[in-house]
Amino acid sequence: MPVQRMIKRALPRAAFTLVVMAIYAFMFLPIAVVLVTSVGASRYLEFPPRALSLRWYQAVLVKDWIEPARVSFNLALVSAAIATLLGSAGAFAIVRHRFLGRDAIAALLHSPLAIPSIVAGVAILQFFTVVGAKWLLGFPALLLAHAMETIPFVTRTVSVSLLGVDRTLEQAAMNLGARRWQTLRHVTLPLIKPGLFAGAAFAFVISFNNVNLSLFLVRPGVITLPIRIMNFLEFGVAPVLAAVNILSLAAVLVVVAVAERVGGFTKFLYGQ
Amino acid sequence: VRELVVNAYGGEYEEIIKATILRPFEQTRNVRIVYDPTGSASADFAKIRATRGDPGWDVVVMTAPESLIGCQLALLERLSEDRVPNQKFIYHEVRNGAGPCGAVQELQYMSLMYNTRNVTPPPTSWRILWDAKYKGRIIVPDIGNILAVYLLFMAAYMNGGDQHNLEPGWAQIAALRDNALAVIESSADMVPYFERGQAWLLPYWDGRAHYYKNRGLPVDFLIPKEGTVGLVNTLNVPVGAKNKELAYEFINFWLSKEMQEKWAQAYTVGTARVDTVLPPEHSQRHVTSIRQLKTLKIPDFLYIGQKRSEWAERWKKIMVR
Amino acid sequence: MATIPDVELRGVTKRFGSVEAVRDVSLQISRGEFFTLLGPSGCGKSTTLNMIAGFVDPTDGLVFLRGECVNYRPPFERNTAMVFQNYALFPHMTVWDNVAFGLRMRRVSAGELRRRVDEALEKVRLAGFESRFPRQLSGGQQQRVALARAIVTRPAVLLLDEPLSNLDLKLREAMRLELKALQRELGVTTLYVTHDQSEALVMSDRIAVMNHGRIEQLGTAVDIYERPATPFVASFIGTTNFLRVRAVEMWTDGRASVVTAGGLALEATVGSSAEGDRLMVAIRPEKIQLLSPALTDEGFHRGVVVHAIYLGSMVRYIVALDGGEEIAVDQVSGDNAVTWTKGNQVAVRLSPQHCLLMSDR
Amino acid sequence: MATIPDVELRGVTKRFGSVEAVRDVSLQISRGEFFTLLGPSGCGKSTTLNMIAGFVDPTDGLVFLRGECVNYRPPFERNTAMVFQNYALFPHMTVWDNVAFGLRMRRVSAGELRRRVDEALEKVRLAGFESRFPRQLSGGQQQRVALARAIVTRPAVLLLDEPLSNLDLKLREAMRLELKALQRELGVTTLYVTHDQSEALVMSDRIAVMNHGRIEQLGTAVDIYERPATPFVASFIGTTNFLRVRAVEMWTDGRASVVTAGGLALEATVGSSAEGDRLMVAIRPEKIQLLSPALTDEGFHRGVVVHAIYLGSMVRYIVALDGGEEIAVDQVSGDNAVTWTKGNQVAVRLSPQHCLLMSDR
Amino acid sequence: MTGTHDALAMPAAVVPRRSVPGYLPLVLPPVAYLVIIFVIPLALLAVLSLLRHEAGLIVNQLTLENYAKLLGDTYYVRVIYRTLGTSLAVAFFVTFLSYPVAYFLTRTRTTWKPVLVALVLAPELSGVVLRTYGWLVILEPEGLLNTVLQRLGLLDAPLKLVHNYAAVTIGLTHVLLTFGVFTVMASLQAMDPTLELAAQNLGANRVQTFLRITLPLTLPGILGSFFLAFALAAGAYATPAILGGKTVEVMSTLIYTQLLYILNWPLASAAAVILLVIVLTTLMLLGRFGARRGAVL
Ligand SMILES: Nc1ncnc2c1ncn2[C@@H]1O[C@H](COP(=O)(O)OP(=O)(O)OP(=O)(O)O)[C@@H](O)[C@H]1O
Ligand SMILES: Nc1ncnc2c1ncn2[C@@H]1O[C@H](COP(=O)(O)OP(=O)(O)OP(=O)(O)O)[C@@H](O)[C@H]1O
Ligand SMILES: [Mg+2]
Ligand SMILES: [Mg+2]
Repeated sequence: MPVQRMIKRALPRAAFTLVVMAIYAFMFLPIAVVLVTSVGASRYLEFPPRALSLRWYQAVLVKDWIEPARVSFNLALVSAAIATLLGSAGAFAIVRHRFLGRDAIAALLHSPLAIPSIVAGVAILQFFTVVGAKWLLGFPALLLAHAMETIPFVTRTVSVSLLGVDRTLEQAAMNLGARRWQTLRHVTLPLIKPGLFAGAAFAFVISFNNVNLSLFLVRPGVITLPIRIMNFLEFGVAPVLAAVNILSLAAVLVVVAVAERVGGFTKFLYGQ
Repeated sequence: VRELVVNAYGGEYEEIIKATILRPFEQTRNVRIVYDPTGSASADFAKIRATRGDPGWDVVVMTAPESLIGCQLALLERLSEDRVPNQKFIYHEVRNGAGPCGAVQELQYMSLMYNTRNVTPPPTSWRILWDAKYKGRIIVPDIGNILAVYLLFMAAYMNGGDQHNLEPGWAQIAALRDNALAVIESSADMVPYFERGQAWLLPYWDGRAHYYKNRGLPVDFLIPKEGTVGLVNTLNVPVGAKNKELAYEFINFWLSKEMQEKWAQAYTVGTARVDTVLPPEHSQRHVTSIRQLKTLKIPDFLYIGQKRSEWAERWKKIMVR
Repeated sequence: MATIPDVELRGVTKRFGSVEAVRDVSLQISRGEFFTLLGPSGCGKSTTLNMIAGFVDPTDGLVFLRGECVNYRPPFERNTAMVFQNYALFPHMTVWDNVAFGLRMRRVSAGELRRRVDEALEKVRLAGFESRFPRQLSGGQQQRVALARAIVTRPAVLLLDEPLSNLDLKLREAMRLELKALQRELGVTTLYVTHDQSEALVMSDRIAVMNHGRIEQLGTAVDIYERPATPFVASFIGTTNFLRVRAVEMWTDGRASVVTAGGLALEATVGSSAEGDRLMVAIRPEKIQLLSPALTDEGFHRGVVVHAIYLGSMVRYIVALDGGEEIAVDQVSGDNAVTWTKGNQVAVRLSPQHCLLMSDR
Repeated sequence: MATIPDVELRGVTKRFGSVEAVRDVSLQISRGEFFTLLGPSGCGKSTTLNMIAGFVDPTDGLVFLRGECVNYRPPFERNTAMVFQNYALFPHMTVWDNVAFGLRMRRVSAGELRRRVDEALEKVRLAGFESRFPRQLSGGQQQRVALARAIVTRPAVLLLDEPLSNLDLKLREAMRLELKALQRELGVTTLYVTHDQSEALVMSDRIAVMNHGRIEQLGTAVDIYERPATPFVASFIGTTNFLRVRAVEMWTDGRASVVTAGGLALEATVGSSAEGDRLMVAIRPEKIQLLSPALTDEGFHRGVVVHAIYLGSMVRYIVALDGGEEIAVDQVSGDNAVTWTKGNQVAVRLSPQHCLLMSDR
Repeated sequence: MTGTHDALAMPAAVVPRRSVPGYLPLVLPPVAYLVIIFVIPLALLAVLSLLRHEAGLIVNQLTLENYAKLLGDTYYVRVIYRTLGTSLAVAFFVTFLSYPVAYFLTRTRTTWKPVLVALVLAPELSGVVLRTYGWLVILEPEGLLNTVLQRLGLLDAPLKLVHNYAAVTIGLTHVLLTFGVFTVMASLQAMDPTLELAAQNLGANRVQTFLRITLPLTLPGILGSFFLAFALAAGAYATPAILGGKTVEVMSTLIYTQLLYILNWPLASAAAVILLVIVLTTLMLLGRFGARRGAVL
């Protein structure tokens, strides 16, 4: 009888797993299309392709694509770091403190989300012109703007995590002689890792994919991957773009896989 | 070494412009060109406007409407004949259309692009866009794209109106919407529907249409019997440009006879220079002669600029469900 | 002037909204003292410790550590170590790392760190559990990690909030010895909260009995137990029989002659709070002698056993006295588990020395 | 056939990785019985409760509730109510909602719900705290909410994991009475884990003493206390003096003549585990009579007081016997707090009835 | 007792006061940063929303007519409603679909967990244009989905799944799932799973346990996911533009068109200001909702 019951108990779990797999399938549906088109041989996008070829992948592995990819990667990395710092500080302030104007500050920290980035792009370009800071255009301006744009993500996710932290743990740490930053480093940060990671990952991908802010802040010669893609799009969606997307997706997955191998990444993040 | 920053076409066209114009210019002069393919003409204009005329380029390719407003707002330099001597070889009608700040480096028109497999015989009239037989096979440009304005013009002309009397045209837009597969803003986003075989008919620039035809798509393009409207692309120099003299020299170079002939063929477009000689298979399909030019309606770009916002609102109210 | 107390509270009050958790508490604890807070659930013991550790700011009053006012001083500048009532172990660290935490913060050298952590784990009988995570431990094991984590730092002041509540008697005894040793060897000042009265009585140099946020009595174990100041203290610690007083005559030698509500005539000692007109006599069950009625003389009162409760090493008899009052009497279980049973006639002796007269506040 | 036991474990084992938390435990608890698990920290008590409640699947063995095998049955189909060692109160609900939760799940009508929740809160002395959130309560108050939340559902089986550990003595006693009343009135079967031995002895119908995941002895309170089966049980519950045996002679009447390692000649009762060649005699401190040496006759042994410890109602004397062995002797503190002091010559009587001979496993 | 009097008498009692409020060092850097890089630039642009646009040019004349138009003209009001409706729907679907995935990823012990976690990033990483192109291929009248459904005989006429609000909702839901999953996970991770056991012990079945314990306790994550998805959906341009086509208009496409093509910057910036107000109001409402249930947003 327990065996029957074991099965009976396993059923809802299996059903649940199925639902989850269905959602994953939903996530991968369009990506599968992109993947298939990326190995098409023709000069324009075909689905399904009539002939297969890896020529577009070869076409990607040239300086014209790799250089913007490098710029984008550096940009995403550094701006995510800045956003993570600033956004987390904001999250700590609004979750951990009660003060006059807290709601207003919470609103401010989230407001970059509320403006289409094309508007922010134009606004920042205009601002830099007015204050004579046009020399910032290019990497510095991109960095400043991307970090601005991604602060809300970090603030949001870190707030979520922070709300779940038992404050007596921090008290315990301070009681054991940990100063504030030590408490932060050894107790609070490890406990909010999931939120920090989520925020930083969001910041990274948002920056990595950003078109509309970058459009106004790039400088000739220093362009990002999405801008390079956009320039390409002036004459339609070419199969090479599918290859670009699949490769950058693969690159990130490889990075995660390596981090997993080397550092036990998910365990580090989400515990057992 | 002098440096010149040029903002123009992106994608596969980057190679074409580099080979056709930029390298010859660099080689004949001691000049290094920094090429920036970023941004469509509209984005470029927004950049010029946001930077009060100092976007960082010396030369930028835009279309006549942007060139005109830029000129009105004093964001662009005037390109008189003493600055760009080759200007005097450009057809006057065209120069007038582009205004004092734009040097016309190419001439295009709105063609009717169609799928050669599914649309037989080839269309002869713009009315095919309203034909119920092709319901759900038509791509209509959205008002953000100047193609939509041209289409509105054509609808007006066909129904007894003109550029300044659009009411007969407006009356046709709702029907156009109902016949359309999709209404698309960006020119680049329209072609994939052809590639996937979903759409068969589209008002499109002759240059781009020719490009896709050459790329192997089963399409062709033509000017229907009612005629069509021409588009003027211009070279411009923002007021904040660092190397204005060199910029004028560059524009002059591009407007030279040799370059105009080469460029028209490379980009599959027409030219507004009077003395160019092009092979017939090219000149038949693109506007290269005064005769062809006469058949084109050259729009009042100034008027378009003034009315665009009002039209956009009216258009949207019809299109958006 | 006296030496500076290691821990001092002056008129400390803490309000949570409308709840007054601690009211006007003042106390002084000297260096190396073992001081216990005793009191019913919710009387403000944990809140008091939290204010000393610096987790909670007093609404009013001052907190001194080693003579220095520490109000608004952050916890990490106070050199106290606390065992939290709910342990507060770091879930993301192993047992070893939990215990090592305080030493790491103090930048103790690697060798000494290892030695001291191992020693602390040894002390709480958790050698071998180093690499487990808290969630992989039983409740009592977790509590011992919390204890080890606090003592390993050798703090100036140890704040223990029911640190042994989830341990079995043997372990509890062993841990008590460790705590006493710590106090003796390092002169650690210890503030202790416990619900185990015998523990409090055995361990403490002094005890403060709290009730409703106030200190009711502060004194040595013998003070508190033998000379409770108020009926609350008398009844809270140990068991006490209260006999309502109907008439009283006080003598100058600190004694009083009393007639209880049930008509019992008694001699009693006058306690420190014997004021007002509602008085009573308190006497502990184990201070009452229980004898067979055959042995009675005039110092004895007669009664009937109405209930006999086996308490392991003791038996508690509930005796109905002739006047109708019921009192509890404790006897060592001795040779026979139970000496008397329900209905037995007995005689009780309430000696004046153990009958304490106090006001019924 | 006997009635079906309400709770039954058959050969239940639980392993966490390489840790064997519970080993081959079998027991049967009848309906309405008050059954206590006693044992040192980490011996597997909580794990056993968790398996009965259905939170943990046994690695091996079967769990029966009301005669039905419930392995792999989800917790909500078992009709047990548990008080968790760490309370597990719902932080997002008020006290009232926490307590009402179980009844809401049972779709109890609004009126009855209100009545029963109020009554349960009354029982745990938390009337007036209804709208507080758990984080606004003291440790003991939280524990009482956990208790109220469990008893309010009137479950078939009540699983209590140290439910009173953070309560003061008075409250603990009151709560015990409530639990007993519940058992009496509703016939609730109760599985109780406690570290308070006197609690276990007073409350339980039967007690299982666990050690290292195994049951060492299972019996009534008197069995366990008076006739411990193993030295572990004897030493774990209460205090016991062990005297190592050098020579023994067993008689047929269940008595034995024994010579201890220190040379003491004793009569002892043969216990159930008196096998093997390493034997010892166990005797509880309070079963030993302590007298002035003047009173000695042949049944007495002489010794010297080396230590006197005040335990409130008792005094514990450590007496060094003439053979060199030290034993603890408990005496009611009586009239004087301490009767003998260090260095006093005394006589002790170790009556054969309380000297238990057992093997030294 | 004499405690208070002693305190007055003792000269040594120097009471330290709290110096800087603890939140200042936390608040200042991000606030200063955002003020410089966001607020001031935006304000400079937003000033335009108060100017008149006439005959294609900005006239230096203060007016509220841009706002009056956006908030008064039924067409623009409908755009605002559509934006709200689509964004709310997207936020709902994102949160609804993210939750099971986040729950699964938090509780699973499968060795595939790292892979599954990493894969959640995929939609966001696959680039908006191509991803949307993929959706077109799947959803359009002769696309994969309709073809399959028709082959299976489930459909007679193709479903219209592109160039409408449904398509926009599907596309945005898809791309924003990444945000939903990770945000909910951050909340689930912090929850004590024994609370679920406690509920089941009290007779709550799995559904009840979920609804009454897990869900409320992860409310911060749910609200966080909802808000992020809402704000991102309201501001997204490419997906609505491509999947919706231009028969669909939402605030972001309106702003984009006006800013880049129609060149009516006053109207575009007024629309941006309105969008900002909408999103921040939503944030505030969600915050209130959360606070009432003990979860501060
Ligand atoms: N998840 C786990 N992984 C490994 N070991 C565990 C785990 N949970 C419990 N244990 C071990 O199992 C043993 C029994 O644990 P259990 O919680 O049942 O003890 P207990 O008798 O309740 O102790 P206490 O009185 O201290 O609460 C302990 O040694 C504990 O360390
Ligand atoms: N955050 C709070 N909000 C409101 N009341 C609180 C809060 N914290 C504690 N209290 C109340 O203050 C009183 C004292 O709490 P405290 O934790 O100090 O009690 P305690 O003596 O430690 O009790 P216990 O022995 O039960 O742990 C209690 O009545 C409690 O309900
Ligand atoms: Mg407490
Ligand atoms: Mg336990």
